[in-house]
Amino acid sequence: SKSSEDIRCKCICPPYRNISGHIYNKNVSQKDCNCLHVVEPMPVPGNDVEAYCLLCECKYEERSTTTIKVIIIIYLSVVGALLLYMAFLVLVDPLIRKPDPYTQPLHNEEDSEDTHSLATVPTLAGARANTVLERVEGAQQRWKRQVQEQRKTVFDRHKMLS
Amino acid sequence: SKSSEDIRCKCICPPYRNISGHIYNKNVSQKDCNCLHVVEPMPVPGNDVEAYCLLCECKYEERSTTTIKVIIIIYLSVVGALLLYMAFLVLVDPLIRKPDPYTQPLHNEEDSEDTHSLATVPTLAGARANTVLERVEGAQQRWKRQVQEQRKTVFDRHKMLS
Amino acid sequence: MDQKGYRRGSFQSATSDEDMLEIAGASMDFSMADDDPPLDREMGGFSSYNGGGMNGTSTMMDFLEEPLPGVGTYEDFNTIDWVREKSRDRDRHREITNRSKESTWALLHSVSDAFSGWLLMLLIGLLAGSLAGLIDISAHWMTDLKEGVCLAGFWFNHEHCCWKSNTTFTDRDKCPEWKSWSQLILGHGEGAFAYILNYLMYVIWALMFSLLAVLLVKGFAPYACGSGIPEIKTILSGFIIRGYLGKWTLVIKTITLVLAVSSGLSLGKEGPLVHVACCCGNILCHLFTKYRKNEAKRREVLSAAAAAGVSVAFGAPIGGVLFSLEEVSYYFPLKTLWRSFFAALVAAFTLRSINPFGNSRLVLFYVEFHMPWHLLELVPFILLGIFGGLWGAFFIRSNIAWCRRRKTTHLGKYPVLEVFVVTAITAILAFPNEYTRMSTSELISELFNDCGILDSSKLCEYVNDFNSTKGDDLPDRAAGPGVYTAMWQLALALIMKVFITIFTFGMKVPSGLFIPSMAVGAIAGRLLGVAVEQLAFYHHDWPIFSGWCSQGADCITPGLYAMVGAAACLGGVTRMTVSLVVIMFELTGGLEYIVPLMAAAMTSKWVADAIGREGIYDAHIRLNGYPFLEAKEEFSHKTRAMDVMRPRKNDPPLTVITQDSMSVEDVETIVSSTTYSGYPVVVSRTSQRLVGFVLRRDLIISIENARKKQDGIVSTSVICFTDYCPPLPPSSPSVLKLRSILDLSPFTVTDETPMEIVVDIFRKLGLRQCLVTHNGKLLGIITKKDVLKHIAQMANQDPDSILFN
Amino acid sequence: MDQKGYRRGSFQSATSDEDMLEIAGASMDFSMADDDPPLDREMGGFSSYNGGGMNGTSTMMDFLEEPLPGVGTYEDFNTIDWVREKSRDRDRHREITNRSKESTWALLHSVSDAFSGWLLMLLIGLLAGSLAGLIDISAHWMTDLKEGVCLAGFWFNHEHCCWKSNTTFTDRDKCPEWKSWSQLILGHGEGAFAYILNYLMYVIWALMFSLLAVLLVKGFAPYACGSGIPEIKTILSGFIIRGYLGKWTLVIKTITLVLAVSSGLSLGKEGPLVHVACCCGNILCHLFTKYRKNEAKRREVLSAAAAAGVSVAFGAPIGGVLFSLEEVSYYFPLKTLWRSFFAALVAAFTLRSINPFGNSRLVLFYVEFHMPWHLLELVPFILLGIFGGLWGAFFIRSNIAWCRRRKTTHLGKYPVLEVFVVTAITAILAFPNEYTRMSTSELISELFNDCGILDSSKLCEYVNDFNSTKGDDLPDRAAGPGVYTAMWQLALALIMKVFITIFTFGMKVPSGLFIPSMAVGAIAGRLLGVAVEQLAFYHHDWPIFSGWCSQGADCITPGLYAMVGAAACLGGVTRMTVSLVVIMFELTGGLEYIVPLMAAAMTSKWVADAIGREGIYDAHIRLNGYPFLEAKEEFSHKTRAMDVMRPRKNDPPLTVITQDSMSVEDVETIVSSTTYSGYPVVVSRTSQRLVGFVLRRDLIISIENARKKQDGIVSTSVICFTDYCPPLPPSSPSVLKLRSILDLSPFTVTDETPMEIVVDIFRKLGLRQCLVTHNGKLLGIITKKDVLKHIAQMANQDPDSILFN
Repeated sequence: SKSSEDIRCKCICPPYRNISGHIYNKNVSQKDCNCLHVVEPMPVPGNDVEAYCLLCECKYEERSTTTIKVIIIIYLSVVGALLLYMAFLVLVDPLIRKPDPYTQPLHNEEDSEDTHSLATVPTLAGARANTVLERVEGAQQRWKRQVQEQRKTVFDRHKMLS
Repeated sequence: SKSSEDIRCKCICPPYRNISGHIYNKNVSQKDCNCLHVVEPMPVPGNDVEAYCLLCECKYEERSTTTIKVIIIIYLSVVGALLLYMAFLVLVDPLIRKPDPYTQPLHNEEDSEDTHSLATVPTLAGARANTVLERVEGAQQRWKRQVQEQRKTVFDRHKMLS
Repeated sequence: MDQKGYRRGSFQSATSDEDMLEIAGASMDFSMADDDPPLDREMGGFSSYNGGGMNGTSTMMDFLEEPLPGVGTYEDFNTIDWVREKSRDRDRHREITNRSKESTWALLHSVSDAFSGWLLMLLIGLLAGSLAGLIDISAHWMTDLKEGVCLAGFWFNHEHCCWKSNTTFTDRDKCPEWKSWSQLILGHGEGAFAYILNYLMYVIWALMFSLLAVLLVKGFAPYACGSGIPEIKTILSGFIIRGYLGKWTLVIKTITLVLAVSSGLSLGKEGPLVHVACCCGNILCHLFTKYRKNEAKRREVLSAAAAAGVSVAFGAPIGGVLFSLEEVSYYFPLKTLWRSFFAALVAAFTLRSINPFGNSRLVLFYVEFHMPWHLLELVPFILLGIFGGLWGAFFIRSNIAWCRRRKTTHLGKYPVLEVFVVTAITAILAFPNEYTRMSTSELISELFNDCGILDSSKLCEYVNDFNSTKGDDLPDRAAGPGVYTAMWQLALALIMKVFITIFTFGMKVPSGLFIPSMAVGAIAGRLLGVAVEQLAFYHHDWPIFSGWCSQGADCITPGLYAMVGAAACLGGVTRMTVSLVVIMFELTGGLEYIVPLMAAAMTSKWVADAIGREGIYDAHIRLNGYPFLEAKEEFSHKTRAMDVMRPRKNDPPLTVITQDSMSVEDVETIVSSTTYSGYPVVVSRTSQRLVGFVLRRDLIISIENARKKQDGIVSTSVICFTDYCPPLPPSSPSVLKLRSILDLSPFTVTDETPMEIVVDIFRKLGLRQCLVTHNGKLLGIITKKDVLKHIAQMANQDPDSILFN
Repeated sequence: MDQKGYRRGSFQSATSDEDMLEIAGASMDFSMADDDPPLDREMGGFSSYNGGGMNGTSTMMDFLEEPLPGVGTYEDFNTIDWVREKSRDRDRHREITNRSKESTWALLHSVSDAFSGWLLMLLIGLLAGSLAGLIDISAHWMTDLKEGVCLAGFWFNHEHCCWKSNTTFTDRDKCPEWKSWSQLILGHGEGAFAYILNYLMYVIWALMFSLLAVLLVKGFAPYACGSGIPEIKTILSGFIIRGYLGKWTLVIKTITLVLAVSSGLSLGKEGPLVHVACCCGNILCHLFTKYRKNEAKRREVLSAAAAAGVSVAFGAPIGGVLFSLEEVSYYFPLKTLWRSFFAALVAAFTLRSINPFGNSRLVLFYVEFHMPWHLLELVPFILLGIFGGLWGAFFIRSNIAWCRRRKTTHLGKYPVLEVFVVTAITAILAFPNEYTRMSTSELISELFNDCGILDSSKLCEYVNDFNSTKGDDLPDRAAGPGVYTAMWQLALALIMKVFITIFTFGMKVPSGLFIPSMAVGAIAGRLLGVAVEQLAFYHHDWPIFSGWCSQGADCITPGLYAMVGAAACLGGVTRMTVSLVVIMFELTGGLEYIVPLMAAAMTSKWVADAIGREGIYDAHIRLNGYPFLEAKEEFSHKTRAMDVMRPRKNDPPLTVITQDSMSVEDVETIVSSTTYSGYPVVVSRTSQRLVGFVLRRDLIISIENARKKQDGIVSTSVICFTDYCPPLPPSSPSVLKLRSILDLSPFTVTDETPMEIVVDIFRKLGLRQCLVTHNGKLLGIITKKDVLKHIAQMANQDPDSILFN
């Protein structure tokens, strides 16, 4: 697919005598990317070819449509997932969850997973979470707390980043 | 003089068909330094000119003969002066001078003219040198002593730079 | 701490990637099963960050001296102790070296340890380069989305959409596959209604993007907002901000950066890219024990990551390394120089292989021209330098004033609304003017570009004289009507950019400053360049032009003026010097423009420094009160240590602990009645002779632990910091030996030491505190915060602005 | 000290340029005529270098506290105290700033003071660039002089001689104006006899040049020999070698460098150029009070000058700055970075305007090719890296062994004979082989060059196929007989260069190492490159070549291999990393070769480091026992300050001075019975509580001065270092107050401090000594020499090799 769609040789030829400017676009390899190969049909007679070609500018370009497609799709799906999760947190989560019992302030500890601050996982203290769900739950709780703390620092107290 | 002697445009053309290689050298400005202007007479007929010129390589070069001349002459005269002075020190100086009374070792102090070590100008100590000759004499003595010291450090004791 | 590893493996492993890795790291600790759940519980109360570092080495070290978990770690918003971290790393290194002689496995471990730094750099380069490619491609696409959509595949931007189609010479931007919104909705793209519709769509998309960005930032990672460079500078100087370089920050910053750039706000992606690269560095550090567990080593990695970030932002690996060295880093050993260079190169090559712009260049505004310049042109270049300096100083002042207002008044309460309003204003003002409508990078690219005969842009609408067929080598020409229109539009764009950027930088979306600064400078430079060009064209007989700019010669390159202007403005704002010139050199690839660039950058820096000493990043650091000890500024006041140390003259005496006469209860009283982060230990209160220094955190942990685990430790037990504790009567409770947590080599200075030397010591050694003595007696203490406050006071600033330790 | 200025003006002004300047500088001291000839006489006994520094500020300061001349200066072969120098400069700066508010003149002075650094950099750049031009042109001319002479003007070298004449394609080196010696003497240049005559003339000229060089060095400036980089590294780290950067050294080094290079010895001009540039910097420092009188500031200038030196040596301004930063400099504040860059640029532009090679390039072996390389080629590149590392390690070992032999045995007694013999051998071996006959720079240039169709060199004698007229884009071709001959000759040249360089580097002529190292690498690289090329040509069907190196493709560039090899060997010898890559990058001007260069440089450094830790410069520093504290190596042994400090366990106790109980006589006894350069001052001998530190030199000068000038100071007078001296009975002689010379802020560490921290402190703060305390009591002292000896001991080296303080 690369040879057919992802390379081009583009020659821009300005107006010359009575010939108007023209852009030529062709699927040729880098080696053949020059005026003589790309400009077809040649609008000038044989002895003028050189002068005309001197004015033209040919540029060889390559791209990868697959990379572009994949990147855009990844990006959009991440944004979509984040939006869904946000919607979940805002709309659904408060409904299925009891009121939040953790109100004490605590430090931001997302960065350090070494930090197993007990305060962040109070429901699990001393015991071990057995199901995957509970673990995810715990992690989510901890993370939400950290974000809350960050939000307080940045948006409410304006202690940082302002 | 610059335009006549200090610029050149040199085109090297390799063997082409039955024409042997040739070097062209011409006095033209940078703008005109190309095969068409420099290669004269053109050894090939009109429609082969382009192919022939493609093989040639033209290089524009500039120099300053005055700079070269001045630098070489300066350099040679400095070397000459040093040689003369060395000859003077080796041959003439010991004859016109009494034996050297200063034998105590001392530090190298050429670098610091702030250093007016009395030991280096013992004949002048306390008094002031009045004639230019004496001043030069004093400076020369000091310098000789420093060189001696350096020579001892580097060549005899091999304390440094070895 | 073994049970910590165990616990982690047992019930928390699934929560994150790093936890997964922790298991692997901790598994070798299982051999020593000293499982004690109650301690676990207690320890959890402290942020035991890095406690594992002691853990890793302790298994190799004397078991009896094994430090407690939590000892030797830091709390959030605190400064690390470089000396301690570095010597801890050296201990670790020593252990590995010693053990490498014992077994083949240990030797392998030591080799892998030595190469882990390089591997880490490789990974950082790959990740940073990939993310930069993702950001470039997505931002390009989303920017074009504001104007239309590609029918051949929605994922193509305008240029890629028209990749294959044969466009005409006059309308080279149009192609059948690309549909503007009006074409898509109305079926045609002409007329007032279509224009209004496009206008509306442009504003709506811009608002949508920016709102989405600010909501994501607010909802998931508040730390992802802003440029990030001031905070990274502070972090690299030893400050701890947990979560600032975490996973969520990385994800959200990457995502929202694209949104913010695409929304057409007056901001760039360069600063945030540095933050993104540092996040990559920090996250990848978790893979390697050596870096995960040592704050100092980790900062070396972050320095290199910052270099990789600039490298991909500007396609300038050497410039990136120098930027990291000059602007960002604090502790930059030469080993890091080499590694940074490697990381920067890998990142640049990764980005090149992704090829985001389709032309093998890493930045949109890469230029390659080799027109000579004349010495007389230095006059306009220096004028541009002065403009850049003035703009830089003006920008810094106004932006800081606005940010202070946002920080202190009710304005800061409505971040989302603020973003909405600013975006709306920007979008509404930007659309009518084609130079503000296009993305700022494209604008810069167009301004840098030297007009060839083939350029279709309005800026290149000169009165052509097609008789000469000399190809690229065009003489200076008279400006056509297009150029004059472009000049007006550029002037308007300049005014708009100048003002809107002040309000944009500091909003709660990721926002870099390089691109808007460069745009302002490039516009000013291009305006001046065209003016000089036309002056030279119409007045080539003036004496100043004769000789070098005769008729028909191509002597003025307006693109070069734009480049010089961009460098000047960037220099005025950031006060970069060498790195700026090197970045611009790498952008143009020609040594011949170094002199103009240097002249402009130097003038700009001098002018801006004359008005206000600080660059924008330092100004923001001061605004936020981060504990950053500027390494570039010399402290030049004649104060002495005694003027700065605590306690001051009328304060109560320094709180000290004696080495062998205080009971657990006494110490606990001291700890609970004060908030100091450490206490000097003296021989006795009367002699005040210094023995060492003990950190509050270590003290609390050790006492609590001893009360739990050690028999006979009660409130009346004597705490003994000496090697051999004095024999006590048998009836008394047993002695608590705490020598292991005592720092026996605290830094001391005499009270007569000039503060300039003290500042130097703090800076170069990275101290947290320093004790002050007089004739061998302990007098007081100077902490980093004291030093910063003192510097602020001496500079006639509010010392209370320093908020953190 | 005023009379010193006066005296200087009166009878010594005519002796040197600097003296002339001194008058101008000293004239403002005339206002305070405190003329005392006897003091003058006494003071002369001490090297009062830099005493003027105190002088300059003292007139502005408190008259009573005016320091004595000589106080605060250093002796030859001693280390400076960075802390003291820097705080002295800050004092000076403070004074100027304060005074600038008083009058317009003072304001002007302050502005000129601020800009003097930049002016100095400009002057250094201009001077270094000019000298480099002089050296390039003269060396080129003299090299050609060995073969013949130009009749059109004896000052033309071969190339310039044939500048105008029309040469033929086949014999493009011959022109009628240029006569070889045989042509000149015999009238014809063909035949065996002509060859022998040319051979003889070649050897005679070579011997003449090298003898002249060694005689000039020995006669006028012995310090001008060698490379100079080890000594400059040491000087920049704070060592003082008087005269090493003086006028005579500059003149003689410049002159003899040309001679040495022209004599065809296996040495280069790059290292000595750095020395020359540093001499320029040092001499120009005398023009500015700020730099003349402060050793620390002066070293900042020298760092920049070193950058300028490398910049002109390789035409690489950025590389020069990085070289100075990475390899040479010790204390490199960021301000210096910017200034170094400026100096390097000015130097490069000066050299370019001189245009020594007639092609606007700064070095002969500048190349510009943009052939792509394939990933698989990394294998040979890494092989070259391994070769470079092995060669580097081998060279360092053998050269150091040889230099040690020269230093310690009778061999060193005959430096002139040594030069004579080595030159004779080199010349006799070099002439028959055309690749050793040409100058090494030209050889490198030819090896780096990619063969075009027009090249006439034997290396480019491929079997041509003139059917394809594609211009420069030649496919890989079969090697012709010329290439095979060239390969043999190159192999012989390689062997000769490898061995002769070992004996050449370290002789008593200026000798750089860069060019021979690069030559060795370039030859090896070219050999490998041609081998791979022919392999690929004949076996293009092998699987490893298929796909990227099909028949008729131009896939292997032997010139690139030569470049990579040169980088590898240079890296192996000097252990440069980033600066090496950047220098090579600037030499080629293409980012695409950074990866091969980095791969080779990295491999080479790793391989060489595995064999021997030190680079050639560090090895020479250690050989000579200079007091250089390596900033790059981490000290990683677990010793403590108490293990290093003096006095050791069984030594007599530390010599101390008490603050207010010792008489002049006591102190004089202590001073004369010991040789320490300083003494700690304590409260009392029993308490051993530290008050301060006093330098021996200051103490001697002050006591002598007081005895002369102060009434009532006799041998029994009590010396008092306190602020308020205790009242004495009226009968006793008056008290000598010496608080002004007491350093009240000596650096202290506790005895338990790990040595790694102590080393760090010495390194980062530039200390000369540090006191050791235990619980507030003075225990001992650690000097820089102690630290160096300890490091040597820990590395299993002879601690007595450290010779200097």
